[in-house]
Formats: sequence, C-alpha cells, structure tokens
Amino acid sequence: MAKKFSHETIEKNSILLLVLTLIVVAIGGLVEIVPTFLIKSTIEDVKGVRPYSPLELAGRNIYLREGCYTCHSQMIRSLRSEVERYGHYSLAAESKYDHPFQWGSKRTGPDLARVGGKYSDEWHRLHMEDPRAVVPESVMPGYPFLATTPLEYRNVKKGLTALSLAGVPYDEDHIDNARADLEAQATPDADTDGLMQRYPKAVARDFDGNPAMISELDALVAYLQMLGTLVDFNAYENADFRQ
Amino acid sequence: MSDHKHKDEVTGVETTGHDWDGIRELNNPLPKWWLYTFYICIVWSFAYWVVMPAWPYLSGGAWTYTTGVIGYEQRNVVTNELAAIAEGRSETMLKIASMPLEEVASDPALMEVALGAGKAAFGDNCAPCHGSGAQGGKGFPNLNDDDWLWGGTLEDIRVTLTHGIRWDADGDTRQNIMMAYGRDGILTRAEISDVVEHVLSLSGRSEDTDAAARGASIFADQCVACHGAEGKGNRELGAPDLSDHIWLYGEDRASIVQTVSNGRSGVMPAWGGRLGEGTINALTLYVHSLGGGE
Amino acid sequence: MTDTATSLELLAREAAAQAGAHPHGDEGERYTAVNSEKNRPLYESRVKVYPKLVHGTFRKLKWLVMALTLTIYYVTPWLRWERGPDLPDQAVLLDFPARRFYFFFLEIWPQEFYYVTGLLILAALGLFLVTSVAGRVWCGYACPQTVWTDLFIYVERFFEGERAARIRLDKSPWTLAKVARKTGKHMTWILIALATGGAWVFYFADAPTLAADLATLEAPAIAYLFIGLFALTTYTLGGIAREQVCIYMCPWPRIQGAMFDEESLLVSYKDDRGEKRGPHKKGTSWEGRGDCIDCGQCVAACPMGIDIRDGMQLECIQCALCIDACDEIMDKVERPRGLIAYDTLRNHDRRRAGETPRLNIVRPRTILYAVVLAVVAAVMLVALLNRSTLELSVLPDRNPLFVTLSDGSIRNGYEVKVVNKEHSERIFHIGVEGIDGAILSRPALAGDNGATLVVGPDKLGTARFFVSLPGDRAREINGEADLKFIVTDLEDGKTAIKATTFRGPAK
Amino acid sequence: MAVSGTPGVKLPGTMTTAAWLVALSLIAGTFLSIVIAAKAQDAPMAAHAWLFAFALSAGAMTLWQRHFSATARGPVQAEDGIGYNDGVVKAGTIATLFWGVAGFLVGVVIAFQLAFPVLNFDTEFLNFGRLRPLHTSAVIFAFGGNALIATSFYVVQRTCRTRLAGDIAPWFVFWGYQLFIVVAATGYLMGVTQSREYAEPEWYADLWLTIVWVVYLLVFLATLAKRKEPHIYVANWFYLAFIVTIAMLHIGNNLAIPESFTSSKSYSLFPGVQDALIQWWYGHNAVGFFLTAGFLGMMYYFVPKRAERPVYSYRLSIVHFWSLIFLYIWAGPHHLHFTALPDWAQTLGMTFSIMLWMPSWGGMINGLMTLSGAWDKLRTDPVIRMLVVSVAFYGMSTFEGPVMSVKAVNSLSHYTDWTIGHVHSGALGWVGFVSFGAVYCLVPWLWKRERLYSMALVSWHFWIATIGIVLYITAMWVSGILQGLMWRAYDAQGFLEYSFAETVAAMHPFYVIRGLGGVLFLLGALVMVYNCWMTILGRVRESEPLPASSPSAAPVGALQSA
Repeated sequence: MAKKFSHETIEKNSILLLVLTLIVVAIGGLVEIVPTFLIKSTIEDVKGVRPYSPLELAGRNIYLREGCYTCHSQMIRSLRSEVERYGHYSLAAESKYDHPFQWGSKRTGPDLARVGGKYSDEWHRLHMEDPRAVVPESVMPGYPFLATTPLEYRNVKKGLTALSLAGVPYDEDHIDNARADLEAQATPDADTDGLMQRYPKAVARDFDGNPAMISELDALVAYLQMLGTLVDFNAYENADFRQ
Repeated sequence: MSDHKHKDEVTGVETTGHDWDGIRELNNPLPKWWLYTFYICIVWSFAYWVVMPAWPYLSGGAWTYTTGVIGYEQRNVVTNELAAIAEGRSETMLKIASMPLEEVASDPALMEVALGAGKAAFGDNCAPCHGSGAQGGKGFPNLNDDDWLWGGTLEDIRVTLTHGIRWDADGDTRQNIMMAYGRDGILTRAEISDVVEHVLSLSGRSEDTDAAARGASIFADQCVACHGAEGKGNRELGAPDLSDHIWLYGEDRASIVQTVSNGRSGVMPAWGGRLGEGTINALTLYVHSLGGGE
Repeated sequence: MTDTATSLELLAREAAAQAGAHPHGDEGERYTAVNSEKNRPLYESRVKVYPKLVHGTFRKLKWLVMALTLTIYYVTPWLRWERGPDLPDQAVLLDFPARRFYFFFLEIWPQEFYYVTGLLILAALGLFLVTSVAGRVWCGYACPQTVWTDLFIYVERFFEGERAARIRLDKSPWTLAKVARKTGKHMTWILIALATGGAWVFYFADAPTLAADLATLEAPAIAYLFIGLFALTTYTLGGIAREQVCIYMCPWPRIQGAMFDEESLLVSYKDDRGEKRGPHKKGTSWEGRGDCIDCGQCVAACPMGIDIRDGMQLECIQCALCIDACDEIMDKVERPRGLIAYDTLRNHDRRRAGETPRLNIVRPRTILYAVVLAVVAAVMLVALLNRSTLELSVLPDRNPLFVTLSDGSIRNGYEVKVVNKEHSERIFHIGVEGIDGAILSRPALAGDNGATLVVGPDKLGTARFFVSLPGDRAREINGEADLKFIVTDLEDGKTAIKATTFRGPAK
Repeated sequence: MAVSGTPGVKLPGTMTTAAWLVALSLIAGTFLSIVIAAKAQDAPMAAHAWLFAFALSAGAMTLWQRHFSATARGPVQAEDGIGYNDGVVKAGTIATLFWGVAGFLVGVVIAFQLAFPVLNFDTEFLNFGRLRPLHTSAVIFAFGGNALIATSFYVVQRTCRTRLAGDIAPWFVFWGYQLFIVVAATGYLMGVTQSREYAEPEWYADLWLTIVWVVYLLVFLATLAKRKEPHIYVANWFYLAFIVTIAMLHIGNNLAIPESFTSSKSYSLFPGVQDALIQWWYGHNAVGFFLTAGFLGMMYYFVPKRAERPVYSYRLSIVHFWSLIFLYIWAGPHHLHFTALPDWAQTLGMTFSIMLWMPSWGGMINGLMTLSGAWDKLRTDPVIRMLVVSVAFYGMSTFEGPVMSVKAVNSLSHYTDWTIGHVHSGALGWVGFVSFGAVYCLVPWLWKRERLYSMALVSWHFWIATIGIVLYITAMWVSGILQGLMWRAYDAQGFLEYSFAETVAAMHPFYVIRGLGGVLFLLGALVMVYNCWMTILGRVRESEPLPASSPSAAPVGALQSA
C-alpha cells in the first residue's frame, strides 16, 4: 500500500478505487455481524419470552412514535450499580422478538427494561398526563393527548404478519385473532382465555382508567407494564446465561 | 501541467508533481511518533485479543469465539461482585430480616444499615408514586404525616408493604371498597350534596346547617359502617378519618362530591414477592422514621 | 579570520563553533533551525533541539513561574486544613469514594459540581482573554508541558553541559563518561517523573497516609498504576517528545493561534529594524543596515527549534527566551534592546507608516471577554455566597419542605449534626428558639432520650428532629420564619447556635 | 431535438433520450404516488404520498418547461473553458445555510426543553421525542449532507478539470435529496419513525434516498471517470468512500418489512441483539463516513486551497485513508459495551476504536501541517481560523472517542451527557466549522464576488460560535461525568446514594448553560447567513479594508521570504 507505484494504479482508476474501497469497508461489518447470527449462545436459552400481544405491540409502536428511545434505554448493563438500581441485567433473549430493538443510547430518564409492574396504572396515567405532578424533578414532556386519542388498530393484523415475515413466531391463530385479542386485553371482564393461551403472562385490564374507549394510553401502559416481566430469573443461575 | 515536478517555494522542497486546481502535494515522511503510536495501538490490541474474548471462528461445524486466556465474562464479574456484597452484608441484613423490628430500631448500627437500605429501595421503588421525599400527591398518601389509612405502627406498615392495597395478585392484600354512590345510583345528586355538607361539617367547614343535618342521616345509613359515627375512620377497614385536615383526594367540596359519587380505590403493589424480607423490613423502618410512625 | 578580529567577530565565531556548523563562518546557515520551514522535511525522524541557556528578564520570570507552579503542584497535597473529626484535614483533596472535593474552606458536593463547569468556563474565557492580549502566555510560561520540559532541559544541562557540549556529547562515541552523564540525566528524569506521578495521587487520598502506604508497599494497586502511568507520561512528554507535543499533538496551539489578532502582543522580530541583517564589525557605521547581526543566538535559545525571524509560526510557544538572547547581544553591540520583543502586528504596520507604536489592549474583543468573564465570575461568586448555610450543622428536609399533620399543624424535619471536638463523650441538649409555639420532637423510634443527643469523642453526632407549629400559628408566618437551633452542653453549658428556617404554606 | 453550441459544452434546454426517460419515470412516479395516497392506511402516508406526487410532477414539469424554453437560454457560460456546473453547487450552498439554521434552531429548542420541560407544551407534534430526531437529522443530513453534496460537486469538478457528469442527474440528486429531507422531517413531526437513531425515516423515504444516493454515486463516479487529471485527488478518495460506504450502511441498516405498501409503518428485518449491532454498525459509521470521511474530503480541498499551500504529505494521506476506512467499520460495538451483546464483539469494538486513533489523527496532521507555511493567515483571515479550529476540534474528538470506547471509561460515560458533549465537540467544532469555512470560501467564488461582504462578520461568527461551543462542551462534559458518578454513587452502607430523580434535578444548571451555548452557536450561524446573503447580493462592506490582501497587513514572514 505504501509502495508508491501500486497506489498510483489505484488513484488513476476510479473503478478500482471504488471496488477496493467497498471491499475494505465491507470486511469489518461482515466479521462482526454475521457470527452473531451463527453463534448459538448469543441468544440465551430461557423460557417465558413470547412475542408481544397485539395491544402491547400497539403500545410499543406508540413508544417508538413518540421517540421515547431518545431518553429511555431498555438495557440493564451488567454492572453492579445498574443491577442494583433496575434489576437483573438484560438478556439478549429478552429482546429476541424486538423489531426494532429498543436498547437506547441515552438515559435522560431511567432505564425501562424492567419497569413492568413496578408502578400502578394510575401512576402511569398521571405521569403521562403531567410527569411533574408525580415526579417534581422530571423533565419529561407531558403526553395528555394519549388518553384522549382512540387507538387506531385497523392494521394490527398486518403488523403481526409483517413481523412473522421477519421471523417472529406469530402463526395464523395469532394473526386471525389479533383484533379480538387486542380488544379483549383492554376491556375489563372480557373473555381472555384465548389471549392468555396465545400470550402467557399477558395482563388484561382497563389500563387507562377509562373503560369507555381503547385509547393510545391503554396500549402504551399495557406495553410498559409487561416490560421485563416475562423471564422468571429465580429459575436460572448466572451460568445459564453464558453467551 | 501535472507531471512536471514543482518546487514548493516556501519549503524549497519538490512536490509530487501533481496539481489539482492549484493544489499541490508535498510528500513528507510520516511523523515517526505517529507511526510508532499506531504500531503500539495495534500491538496492544493483539495482546488484548489474547487475554479477552475476541474473535469468532468456525470450529467443527459450529461457530464459536476465542474466549481469551483469563476466562473473562462480564456477567460473571458482576454476579460475583454482587454476591460478595450480599455476603458482606448478609449478617446485617439477615438480622434486619429476622429480628423483631423494634429490636432492630433500638440498635443504632443495624438501624443505620436499615435506613440506608430503606432509603435506596424507596428511591427506586416507592418514590415514583409517593414522591422522592415520600411527600405523596393526589391519590398517593404522604408518608411523612401522622394520618394512616391502614395503620402506622411498624407491623401495620410492614403488612401494607408486603401485600399491597387492592393488589389482586396477592391473596392477602388489603381490600375495601368505597362505593360509587352516584355512578351506581345509590344516592341522588341532592343526597350526595347533603352528605358532603355533613362531611364538611365534621371538620367544621359546613356553611349550610340544614343540608348538613339532612346529610347526617344519610351518613348514618351509608357511611358510618366504615367511617364511624363521627367520621373518625377505621384503620381495620382502611377507612380514612373524615374529620381531620388530611385529604388524599382533595379537601374542596367538588373533590369530595366526586369521591362520593365515583368512589375511590387507590392501588399499591404488593412488594412481598418482589423485594426480599430484609429490604421490606428496611423499608418499613425507613417509612416509619419519616415522621408518621407510631 | 585575522588577528584584528573585533570582539563581535569573535562572538560570531564562538557562536558558530557552538553550533558545530560552518566553523569558517561563511554567511548565514551557522545555526540550523531544525523546525524552521526551510528544514522541516528533514524530521523524518526528529532532529533534536539543543536550547542554549540565556539570561535575562524573561528567563528569570520563567524560573520564577517554574518554581511557583512546581511548588504549588508538589506542596499542595501536604497542606492541612482543619475540618473536624470524620472529615479529612487535607486542604485540597478530591475524595472520589466519598464524592467530595475539598478546597481549603470550600467543600464541593456532587450536586454542586456545576462550580466545576463554571471554573472550566472561566479557565477557557481567561485563556481567550490572555491570548488575545498577549498570545500564548499559557503555552510559554504555565503549561505543564513547558514547565516540565524546561525542568528536564535544566537537568540535561546539568549533566551534559551547555548547548555546544551537548551537541558534542551526542556526536561523540560511547565512552564511560558519556554513559555516566546520560545515565545520570535519565535517572534524574525518571526520579522527577516518579515524583510527578507520586504527587498526583496525593491529591486523591490523605497524603501522609498514602505516602507511608506507598513506602511500605501497602498502597492500593491503582495508586502504583497511576504513578507509573504519570511517570511514564512525564518522562516521555517532558524528556523525549518535548516540542513535538506542542507541534503535533496538542489542540490548544491551533485554537490559541486562532485567538490572536492584529493588536495581540506577540513575541516577534522587528524586521523593519533588524533588516538588512548581517555581521557587524565594531566601530563601523550602523547606517544603511539593520540591527540584526545575524549571530543566531535567538535560534540557539529556542526550545522549539525555530527561527523567530521567519515570522509568526505555528511552532512558536512564545516563551520569550529569544528576547533575552537577543537583548544580551544588543547590549554587547550597544544598540537598544527590543529587536525581538513583544509587539503587535498593527504596531509593525504603524512603524512602517511612520506612526507611533502604541498598545491597544482595551478593544471590543478584550472588553467582551472581560465582561463575560466578570459576569461568569460574579454568577459563581453569588452562587458561592448563597450556598446553603445549613449544611454545617442543621439540614432542613428539602423534600417535602413541610408536612401537614392531621390536626392541621405544620411540621418541618431537620437533620441536626453536632460535632464533638473534645476527646470525651458529651451530652447535648437541643432546643429551638425564634418562633412562639414551636414544638420540638423526635421520630417515634428515636428512644426516650427526648431532646438530648449523646456524641462520642471526636465524633459527629447526627439526629433527626421535628419542629411543629399549630395550624393557626403556621398560617400567621405565611411561608417561612426564622428559627434557631441551640445546642447546649449539659455539663459545661457551652452553646452553639445555628440559624435556619421554618417553612409552611404561603397564604 | 436540436443540439447546438460549442463542442464539449452541453446545452441545457435540450431533451436527450435520458431526459425523456427521467421525465416519464417522474410521471409514472406521480401516478403511483397518487394511487398510494388514495389507498393510504394512515394519515402520514397519505400526506407523504401527496407530497411525492406534487414533487415528482413538479420535476416532470420542470423538465418539460426546460425543453420548451430552450431558446430562452444561451449556451453555458464557459469562460473557464470547461463549463463547470456551478448552479447545483450554488443551490446546495444555499440549502446548507437554510438547513443549518433550521437544525441549530431545533437544537436550541430541545436543549431548552430539557432545562424547562414546560416548553414541550404537552403537544403531540413538538415534544422532545419527536423534535430530537428532527434536530439530529436536520444537522447531520440536511445541513451536513447538503454541505457535502455541494462541496463534493464543486471539488470533483475542479480537481478533475471537467464538468459534472450528467445534465439532469446532479439536479435530480439535489432536489431528490431535499425531498427526502422534507419527507423525513415532516414524518418525525407526525410520529413516523423507525426509531433507529440517525436512520429514523421510514421505508419509503429510505427507498427514495437509495435511488437518489445511487444517482449521486453515479454522477460522482462518472465525473471522476471523465477527469482531465491523471490522478484522482485525495479529497475525492474521501468523498467516494463516503458516498459508497453510506450507500452500503443505509441499505444494510434499513432492511425492513412494511406493514403494507400503503402504510407508513415498517418493522426491522433483524431482531434484538443483531438489530442493535447492525444499528450501531450503521450509527457509528454514519459518524465515520458521513461526518468524518466526507468532511475530510472537504478539508483536503478547502484547507490547501484557502491557505495556498501544498498538502503536507501524500504518503500520510494514503496510509491514513486506507487505515481509517478499514478500521472505522469495526468500531460500532463500542456503543454496546456491557449490554447483551456478547463480550467478544465488545472487545473487537473497543480494540479497533483504539487502533483508529492514529489514522484519525493522520487527517488532523495533514490538515494542520498543510497550514504550517501559512500560519500568519490565521491572524488576517478568519476563514482560515475557522478551518484550523475545526481541525483542532477534529483532533480533540478523535482522541476523546477512543478514550470513551475503553470499557472502563464507557461504563461511566455511556448513557450520560458526556456522550452528547463528545458528539457536539465533533459536530459543532469539526463538522460545523469546516462547513462554515467551506461556505465562506464558496460563496464569493461561486457568485463571482471580489470577496465576502464582511470579514469582520466572519470574525464575529467565529468568536460567538467558539464561546457557544465552550459553554456547550464544558457543561455537557461535567454534567455527564457527574451523572455517571451519581448513578454509581454508594453511601457508607454500600447502598445507591441517589435516586434517579435526584440525578435529573442535578442536571438542571448544566442544561441551562448548554442551551445558552446553543443560542450563541445559532446566533453565529445567523450572522453567517446575513453575510452570505449580502455577498450574494453583491454588496461589500465599505468601511472594511481587505484584510487578506491588504499589503500593510502582510505577515512578517511573508515579507521576509519575499
């Protein structure tokens, strides 16, 4: 490379320069990315992780839409202070059905990987309406419109179908019942047997305190309340999570 | 133009002979320190790869990676670190978990750890509802004051913490119902207005004695079972004292009307399964120490 | 050269001999400025610079600054400052485990860390101001790189002699004497480097304790690691890399270079006075020529290896040593000093235009910097003066500020810290004053010792107290009222009073 | 179609076969857009489809009009004998100024939103979560991207001594890119996002950008191919590497499955850990190739050109070019230290980041040493000042980067404002200043003005922006470290000392200082816009001497060597 003559060849031939550049920049990505698909231990073998229920998925889409990832991570790093503050370090398996991932890159607000079940629905409702009403120090924007906006879920089936194409194990049963499952999960006293069978550990209730309408807040709170609740860590040793 | 060598007039050195839009190039050697630092970084990386998990490779048909000579795994590092801390604290926390709370409270050394642990646990588990200073908010009790729905002794607090309030997942959770007298059609609007007037009179704030008197009889029918004849409440049932200055859902007339009409049923999670016994006890002592403890 | 050579010619000859170049004294090229633009392509591997020792105002100033900065650096961790028991008595301490920064009377808590931002901004603005007034003063005098390099060169000179001797030594074959000189130099450098790294770690722990631990090999491994790291860095940067750090690695020269303007005082060669340069025979006329006798002393003195006469250069750290070197010569040839001096570009133009040179330090830019600097400093000062006065002994609860009790009374919580500086256990009575009807109480589990607090010898006693005020009284104070905590030693009756505030709802 | 004019100089106003094909494609695209708009599943998709329909039809009409107004135009002005296509460069320069101010403004808004959350106004469209991608995309892709397109088109023509390849294609690249920006930006406000940082636009915007980018690559490559210089100049290596690598990254990171072709929503093809790795493979190299390689290309032209000095070392440029582009790609995993990404990948990310240090600094050395013979110009030419300081900031951030990639440091710095400060020392200091410098060069050159309207205003811009950067970086650096320390602070009993809310409260003063820094940076940019606007209008501020060419201000050294 440092040999002058050979480099003159490259810099006199635009196509050669292009091709060599492309080869040089392709190597790093290939060597790093491809093996993560091939090395089995990359995704830990744990029970409990399931695809999102339709309501949770709708909530997740709202989470993405509002750019929550710009301030909240969903990744508890394997460091003492994080495990003590937020709970067990996150596993790769816990986000194996996440398209896209939501690990985040900045914590203006706290990590949310295990926020599920930590606070009441009522708290979430107040917090979304006016964060400073419950956390005076908070700098989070208020999202009062979520509670008043009906959830748009005409396309929920298409969402599940698209995800199944990307490899999430939604089968016909899931897809056909998507709308019904979504409604059942947000409605008090609905028949949730099918939902529970398809989405174990799903919690069905009126999340936003307004049973008259399935709002965006219903979906978002349903999503937040399930985060990090699927794996029973008491059933595993650290050695089980060897990557 | 571009192939004859050109001498740079400032340095007096020949350029490479190229010329692009008046830009020429010198061909100074690489600074030695630069090159050597580059080499050092590369050598260091090679050494690091030997020591740490680094390179993926195909072995016997399955993909794996070099694990490094010291067997480093970050997940083991943090697990061991946490185990060591738990070990170092285990005796103290075990005492806090197993000793009667009053005894813990009378031992300054234990109490220090308990309050420290309690404060940390409170900040991350309780503060989101009760506030970072436990000051509470509308619908979330202030834990600093001396008014307790379910009792303010150490044992009362511990039970509430462990089983929560209206937390259906816990069979022993604290349960009661404040009925929605308006929504469920038990009382008419006028009756509610009267009963609220009576409630206001309990704390000396009634302005319409006639209405209050009418409300008194409704109160006697509908409310005394839980709140008592004088509205002093009942901690066994989690019924608040209506004669004092502390109003969880607002002390103004409209708020009270809303409370009577729609009922109230605040929820607190059961922390029993989520936090360890020691932490629960530490939290109990911490909450008790805030000022309302009895 | 003839016997009738003037003293000046002798001087020139001596200078040439020192440079080891062109002993026969042909015109120019007697000294080589290795990093001058002319010679730059040579430093494929760097050509060593052998700065000559000069004497004069700036050299003295630099010795002074060096002595001062090094003293501050090495001595500061050993200064003591009495803060009472349980608190470190080191005047300047960065206590990372406890997350406290101590600086004499100041104690910075993590929440007050924004002072550090303020300091950084002040430092940056200060640097901007100084640089726009007088160029790279920081680089030339106070930068650790400059100070330590200067110190290392001093050591080098001590072992290997003056410039000419050092050049000779490096060219000479390896003899025992050379090995001894070189070993002496490097050993001293290493010792200085170790002391530098050593002093650094003392800022982070109690210096006497750590020193003892270091000596007995009982200090934490991290301390040795940092000493090693800093020693290595000091040795490499100060001894080996020297001017290359300023030329290549440090971004400050670029930014500072951009801070100059036409009115900035910069070390510069007055070419209008110096040119046309050339050797000068004593007694001959100075008519029709410049004052520069081309003796090369300015080049020999330069630690950066440049020729100041080439004009403004990236490499110049403005250490002013060439000024001293030139002034010495000007004295000898009986011309006025200041051929190389702090000068502005505008003055250069003014002289050319026949105008009187003058300084223009007060100009929009410097005013702007000074104003911003003053504003930031004032903001910091106000913040500093308004720091909570309660942290020393009485800390009122911040959150919540007050609590409404069921009977309508208002209660405040306070953390009371009592420092017992005597070496015996004492019993204190705590009381409050200043608000009628205020009632002092303690948390239910605090035991039945009421308003007394027992504090062990040389210890800090902490207790939580509540002060409550009946509702109607609380409404009267409307927001807040002054309250005093009074601590009385039950034995000898000594008291301490701390003023604080009682807060309640505003009307 | 009649073709006339001097040989070698193409006439606009004539429609070649290619132009007909483009026009037909635009018309077909318009119809497709209208169909999608009619069947759209959601409001944003409908809005965007109409936007596409409008833009594509406008493009078709422009081509049409260009054909029939051919007689109204004279032959291309070819006073330089080559007939450089500078129209598109002019447009790109104006777009750079426009989007720069827009991006900085949004940055200031969101900075203050963090200091004073009431500024979110609790609305759907203007909350931090939606504005933050708007800010990052506006500054990186709209401001930076236009600066890169404009300068690359300028530089490649000059250094190849040939007119830009294609007649419609460069304009297609320019307008196509603006359309992408508008679609992306309006999408964010409507909540259309993939939630992939710096790759937020949804699938249809990504597809459109792919088309635009491929045309960009072809234009650039074709111009290189028909160059009149035997050698390809180093700036063009960097520009080419930037274009081709961004194409690779963009396609790789945006592989997604849309809900349907009439829905604005898509799902990433990759799950969890692989998705994270691919995203940061992209994210880090958006920095590496968009914000570094591309702008190094800019530096390699404008620094030697403005300083009128030869590039310092050809050899260094070869070594650092190839090592930089090879090593950069590997550094992505350092964004995922201590996460669920396997340890081995983290190791690679960290070690390659360290090895990247010197190759990055190679660019700094070449830039600064190129200036070493023209150091005196720093005092007289504020544009040079800007370029020099930008390179200094480049050096600082490319040192800070490897430091932050070390796992021990990263455990503290990650997720904190330190990262934000680091990014901005690169973005405001390096990318911002080198672009400002290039714009200040380009505006008088392109509009054939004697000089800028006012050099004093350039100085003002420089000083204001520099103080802004100082405020910004110091605030974020300290707040980041403080945040990291508070998160891992333990009390005497070994329990976490601070709740998260307390750490948020501690950030407030820093957020205010940062916001003020942003205001200063924005003010500086407004001064620049005014200055450039007056220059374009042909005004010259009369009270000022011509600093750079004033003989009285000529440097001592220059006099000496003259």
